[in-house]
Amino acid sequence: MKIKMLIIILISILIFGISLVIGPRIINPFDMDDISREILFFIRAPRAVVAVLMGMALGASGAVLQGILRNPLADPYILGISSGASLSAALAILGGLTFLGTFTVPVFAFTGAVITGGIVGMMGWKKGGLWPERLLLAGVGLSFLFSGLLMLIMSISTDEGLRKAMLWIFGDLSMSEWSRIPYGMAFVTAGTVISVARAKALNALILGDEFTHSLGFSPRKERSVLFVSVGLMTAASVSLGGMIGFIGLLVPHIMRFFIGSDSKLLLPASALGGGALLCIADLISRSILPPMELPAGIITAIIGSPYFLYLLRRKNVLSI
Amino acid sequence: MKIKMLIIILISILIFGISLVIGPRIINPFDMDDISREILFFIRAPRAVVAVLMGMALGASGAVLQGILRNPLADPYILGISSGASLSAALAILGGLTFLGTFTVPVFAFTGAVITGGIVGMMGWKKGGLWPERLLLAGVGLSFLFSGLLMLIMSISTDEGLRKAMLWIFGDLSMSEWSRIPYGMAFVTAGTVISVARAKALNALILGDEFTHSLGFSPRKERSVLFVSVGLMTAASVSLGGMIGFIGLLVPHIMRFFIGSDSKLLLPASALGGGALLCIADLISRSILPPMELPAGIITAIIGSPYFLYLLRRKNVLSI
Amino acid sequence: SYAGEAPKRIISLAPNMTEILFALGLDDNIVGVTSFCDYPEEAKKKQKIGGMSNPSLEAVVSLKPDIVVMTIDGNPKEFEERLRSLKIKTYVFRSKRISELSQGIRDMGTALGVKERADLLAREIETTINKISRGVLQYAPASVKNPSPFAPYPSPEKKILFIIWPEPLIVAGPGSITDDAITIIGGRNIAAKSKSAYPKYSIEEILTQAPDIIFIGRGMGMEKVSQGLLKKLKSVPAIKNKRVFYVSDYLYRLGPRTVKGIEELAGYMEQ
Amino acid sequence: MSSASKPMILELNDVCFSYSKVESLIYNLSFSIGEGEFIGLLGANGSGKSTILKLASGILKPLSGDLRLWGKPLHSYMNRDRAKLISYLPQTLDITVPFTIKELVSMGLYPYDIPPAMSVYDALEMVGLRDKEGAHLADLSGGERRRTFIAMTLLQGAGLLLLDEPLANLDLKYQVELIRLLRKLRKDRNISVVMALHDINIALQFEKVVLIKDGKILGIGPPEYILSEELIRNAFDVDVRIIRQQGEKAYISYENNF
Amino acid sequence: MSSASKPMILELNDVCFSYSKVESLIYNLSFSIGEGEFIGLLGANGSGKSTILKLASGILKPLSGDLRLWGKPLHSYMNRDRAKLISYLPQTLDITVPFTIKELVSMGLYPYDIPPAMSVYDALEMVGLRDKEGAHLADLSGGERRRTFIAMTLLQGAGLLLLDEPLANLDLKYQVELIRLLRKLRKDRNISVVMALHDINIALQFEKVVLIKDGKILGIGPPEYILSEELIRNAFDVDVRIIRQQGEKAYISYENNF
Ligand SMILES: Nc1ncnc2c1ncn2[C@@H]1O[C@H](COP(=O)(O)OP(=O)(O)OP(=O)(O)O)[C@@H](O)[C@H]1O
Ligand SMILES: Nc1ncnc2c1ncn2[C@@H]1O[C@H](COP(=O)(O)OP(=O)(O)OP(=O)(O)O)[C@@H](O)[C@H]1O
Ligand SMILES: [Mg+2]
Ligand SMILES: [Mg+2]
Repeated sequence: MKIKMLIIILISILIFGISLVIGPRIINPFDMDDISREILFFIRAPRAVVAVLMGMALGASGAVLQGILRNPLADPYILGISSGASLSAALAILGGLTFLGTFTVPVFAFTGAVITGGIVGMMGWKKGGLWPERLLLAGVGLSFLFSGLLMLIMSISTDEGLRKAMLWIFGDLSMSEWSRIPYGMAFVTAGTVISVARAKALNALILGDEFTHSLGFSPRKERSVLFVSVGLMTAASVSLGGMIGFIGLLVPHIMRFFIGSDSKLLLPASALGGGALLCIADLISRSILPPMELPAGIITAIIGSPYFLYLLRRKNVLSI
Repeated sequence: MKIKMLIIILISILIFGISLVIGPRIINPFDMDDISREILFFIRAPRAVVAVLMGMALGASGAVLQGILRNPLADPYILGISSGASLSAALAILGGLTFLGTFTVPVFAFTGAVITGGIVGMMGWKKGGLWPERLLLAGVGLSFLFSGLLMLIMSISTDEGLRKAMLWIFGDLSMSEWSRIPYGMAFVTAGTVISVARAKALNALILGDEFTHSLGFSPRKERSVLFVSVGLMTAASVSLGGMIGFIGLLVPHIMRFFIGSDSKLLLPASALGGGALLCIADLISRSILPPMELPAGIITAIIGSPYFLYLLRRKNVLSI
Repeated sequence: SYAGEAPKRIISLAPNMTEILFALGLDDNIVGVTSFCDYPEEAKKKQKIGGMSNPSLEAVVSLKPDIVVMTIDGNPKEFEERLRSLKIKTYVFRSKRISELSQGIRDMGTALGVKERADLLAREIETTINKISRGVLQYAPASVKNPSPFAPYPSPEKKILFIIWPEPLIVAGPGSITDDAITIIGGRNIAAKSKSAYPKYSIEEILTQAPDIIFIGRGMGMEKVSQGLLKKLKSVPAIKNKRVFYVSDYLYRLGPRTVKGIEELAGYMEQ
Repeated sequence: MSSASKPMILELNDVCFSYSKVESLIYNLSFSIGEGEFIGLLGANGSGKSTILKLASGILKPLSGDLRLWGKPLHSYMNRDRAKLISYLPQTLDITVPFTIKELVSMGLYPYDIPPAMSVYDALEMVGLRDKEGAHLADLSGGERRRTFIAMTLLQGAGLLLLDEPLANLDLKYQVELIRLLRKLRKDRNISVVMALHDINIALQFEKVVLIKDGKILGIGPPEYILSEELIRNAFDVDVRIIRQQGEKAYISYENNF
Repeated sequence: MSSASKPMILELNDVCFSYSKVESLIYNLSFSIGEGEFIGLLGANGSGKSTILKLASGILKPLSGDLRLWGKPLHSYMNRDRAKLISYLPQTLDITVPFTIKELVSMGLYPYDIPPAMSVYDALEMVGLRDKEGAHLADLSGGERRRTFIAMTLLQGAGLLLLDEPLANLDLKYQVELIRLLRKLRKDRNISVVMALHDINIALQFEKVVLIKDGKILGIGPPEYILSEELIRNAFDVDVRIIRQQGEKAYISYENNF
């Protein structure tokens, strides 16, 4: 297990390194002209960092949510957080709001995400605790509501606006810049650290509330802490680069095939795996059809799914 | 229970009737001019019928799938059937194929759906039976793959194609015409009838394979029969009018709040509820902002979700 | 068809169709337009029949049109089939490029019985475009004189990028009206090698290709929204030399006003 | 009572089974269940009792060997017909199902178009759950949960009941009542029962006991012979003392073991 | 042995509880658990045994009344500190969890930063599951599943064990071994145990028995007094015969009831 984790860490670092030098033009880091330097430091580096952060946030959140909701189909977007973020971001775009400059859309997305997370939490709350099944259904319900409203707004606004808002939702890493990274990094790191630190509690929650209590955790408190940390991570990730599918749902399953279901290993592995996958997907999406860029989420799904299906065919399924 | 079912049936019929007379112009069925007659018989009637058929297919399929996959998040689209249908339809649209006239897109969609269902079935098959968890993950994996490919094609094709394909995916009932209805009706009716006829087996499957066997059903056979009938229903519904969210996932939950989880009641209720909801959503979508037509899926989500969330707040959650 | 006499009741299913119909003087014959038809001013007063991609069949039928005019670029094909199955006449405008615009207008004029006015309008468009491209040719090396106004200019000097939307970066690629316009004004669209008409474009590539002029579509607070992108591109000549221009949206519709859009771009070229 | 005189309902001949490819679990197992016979299935944890019941009910298919229900191969029966002849109660119950107690119990009628004599209410009454019929499994006590499924199995009305530790979680009264009820059903309808259990004192009430060790039969016959101090030590690896009271039935004491 | 002489670990005073708003289930329940005390909790199905254990472990909060652990209110303890003092084994186990047996058992160490003396392997050894450590719960037999969770609970190393029917599904050997093990732990570490159970013959091995009926205490004290024919009839609504052997321990026969 230790060795498997080490391999995952090494591969992740390698991918990060490669993603800096490869692209529409290959950069030799030891012999750079001005443009190469600019591309490396101001375009690729922040982009790779954002990819890693988003991937980590999604992978870890997915693993946490599948555990606390006890559902293999749970992913960070199931809680409606992303629909809330998209709706709020789309409102900002369509309303032409720009009072925070380039931060406007991310800030709106983040706020929308946090508010949605709060509402889902409130709806999932009953008798002093969060109930997995309620959270799940509340998230799905709100998700439908918000994406319905988003689509409504888009379909009664001009066609041009529709396309723009849609593209934002598809996920875009190309606008990554250093200035947004500190905030994103703060939330994602905090979320990942909290989740990994609560991995034992998550394991216990998977066993059920009675065992959780007996093993020295408060099921309600742990579930709330994990929910909030997942909410903030997801919100940060959505505001960094929109919605990227696949990672939150399937990276935890892929990791489960390799290192099992113990959250102590699964959470860091899912974070690393998510980061590495999104980093490599972004690398491909910007290098394969230059000068065009493909949305990273598309490549993530296209390279991730066949591999997942291959594993599914070969290995036994572990639940959750 | 009997009375609740009766009420649901009456409401459904009422909604169907209303949806014929109300619209951008209100038609008095006892005093129609030529245009009214044309609108009633050739525009509204086929449209209402398609809405009812699609809603039935989705509601019943959702209830069946949540049962056989034992997952409250399962819906007809989770099996990737709709992504397959969309991909195939988009290919037909983008490739400009028209050799079957107005039937081209629906036929492609149906074929794509059936093929995808077949692949999911094959991937979910191990040791002579379909495994819920495998089906679920295979469906999700394929779903990502196909929608990734679809988006890839859309992003490297011309804008016009993008928009058309997108709209098709959003679900559109406005093009409904009588000629397509017989085929759709055949599949949806057959699927609904088979599902309702196998409701007892579905109940048993929810209890687990051992009880299923002991109660006189073959778990493998029943699961396969239900899977195929759901697949055909979903394929027919997608080819009738694209993807409509909400119904397959949340109508069964809404019905569970009312009449409980016994599939013998839940399946017909979900079918009726789905049909009625889509019918009324379509009615609203074409009447609320005349002459603008909103995609029916949007209205379904916007009227359905708040009601669902209200019920969720008020009632106790029943699992699956 | 309507040789000689225009149909009394026309419905337009696209904003550019509406513009052309008005330009052809069919103002009073138009009985229905889409909710997006906002030009000319009178178009807004016409009865609405819904969106461009999702017009209301009921609304169209209720207006008892003699003909429904639609475009291949934006109206669903099934809608046309559906109209025909309800015995309603349709006319489909098939032009997608600037080079096809004048012929498209002539064909439409013929079909709607306003041949003369269509000819006039088409010729006007051709003349303006010719003038612009010839004006451009004046600045070109003497060795090349291309006789056709629409053929790509063989040795363009200015590298141009037309940004549709900055975040994510969408630019005008090959096959778009904007791309045609850039060619006409004698520029070279640096996005011409992309695979689609409105590709998502690589910022790295812009840095490498170093465009001389950047056009950005105006509207929706674009000046502010684009600041982040322009900051990233600060080393390219266009920005160093302050040759970034926010232009109006004429080039998003293929119609009578398209030429205005070309003129606008050409104006910046000559500065 | 010897079972030789009665007609055989279910026969297992040389049945082999294994969950994994490497080691076999059930090896050449043969025994048969006569009409009206009550068989106690005893053995250590993991010895294969549940597996044997799953094989006997047809849930698991043997790797080799042959199972006959009323003389015909078990797997040649239609599922539904078989369900009228055999019903099986699993050991582990899933309590997350969404059904009410009444809905659950009434599933016992699924094999029938025309419901047999007993009604859902009779079945609920039998296990003392009439007042819980609208509740969900998750809101019942452990014993009440077990009784729910016992009621379902009884309602199914098969002639052969394969019950996997039905007494677990039952209180004294319902342990006694269940056995009493089964005896009454034998008198009325001549049912046969195979029951996995761990309580040797209750096993002593059966006419026939099958003692399993490592997937093989260690002993088969009347409990007086099979449940000897020696065989029990062999099967369970534990020392017990058999106490005979009033010459009739034996009681087992493990007092000195604690 | 009277418990009065020993210090009290856990005291329940006038505890009331109810799942629904209309009827109360546990009413003014008071009893206390002394150090090194082994208490058998007996009562009919649905009488409230599991509920009492959940109240005692702090999982359920009483509507009124008060619980004290080592003299301080139970709910004033930090969760983690309490987990080092009390461990609780639920009656119903969920077998769908994705963990391996070893992962499950090692969760017993979660309350500790520095693991106590016993290792995961010791705990697995104790319940005879060393060779199944990599398996998943779904692939074990019923008794093996129960033993997995027993191992986890023992590894937790608390001084007070609240065990809800831990003997259900265990074979003879492990029933005996568990009780033996608990006695050894009492000798070594002076642990106390409250165990819900249904087997009256095993309850006779405890020093103290609490007989519950309808959420109230029907009797409390040494089994020789509490498990009388009369009280049993009252609690379980069933007739039994108490047989005394060699003057020492009593055995209960329900032979004539079947
Ligand atoms: N699905 C399975 N996959 C792999 N091994 C299994 C499976 N089910 C049971 N086993 C193993 O087969 C053996 C026999 O199991 P079985 O359930 O038949 O035992 P049992 O006699 O019923 O035990 P218990 O008294 O504990 O219920 C056990 O060692 C168990 O671990
Ligand atoms: N979550 C719940 N909601 C509502 N009622 C409950 C719930 N849990 C238990 N009950 C009811 O409370 C009563 C006591 O249940 P409890 O589980 O404490 O009984 P028990 O003594 O442990 O019985 P058993 O011997 O069957 O395990 C039962 O009648 C049961 O139906
Ligand atoms: Mg067993
Ligand atoms: Mg209990």
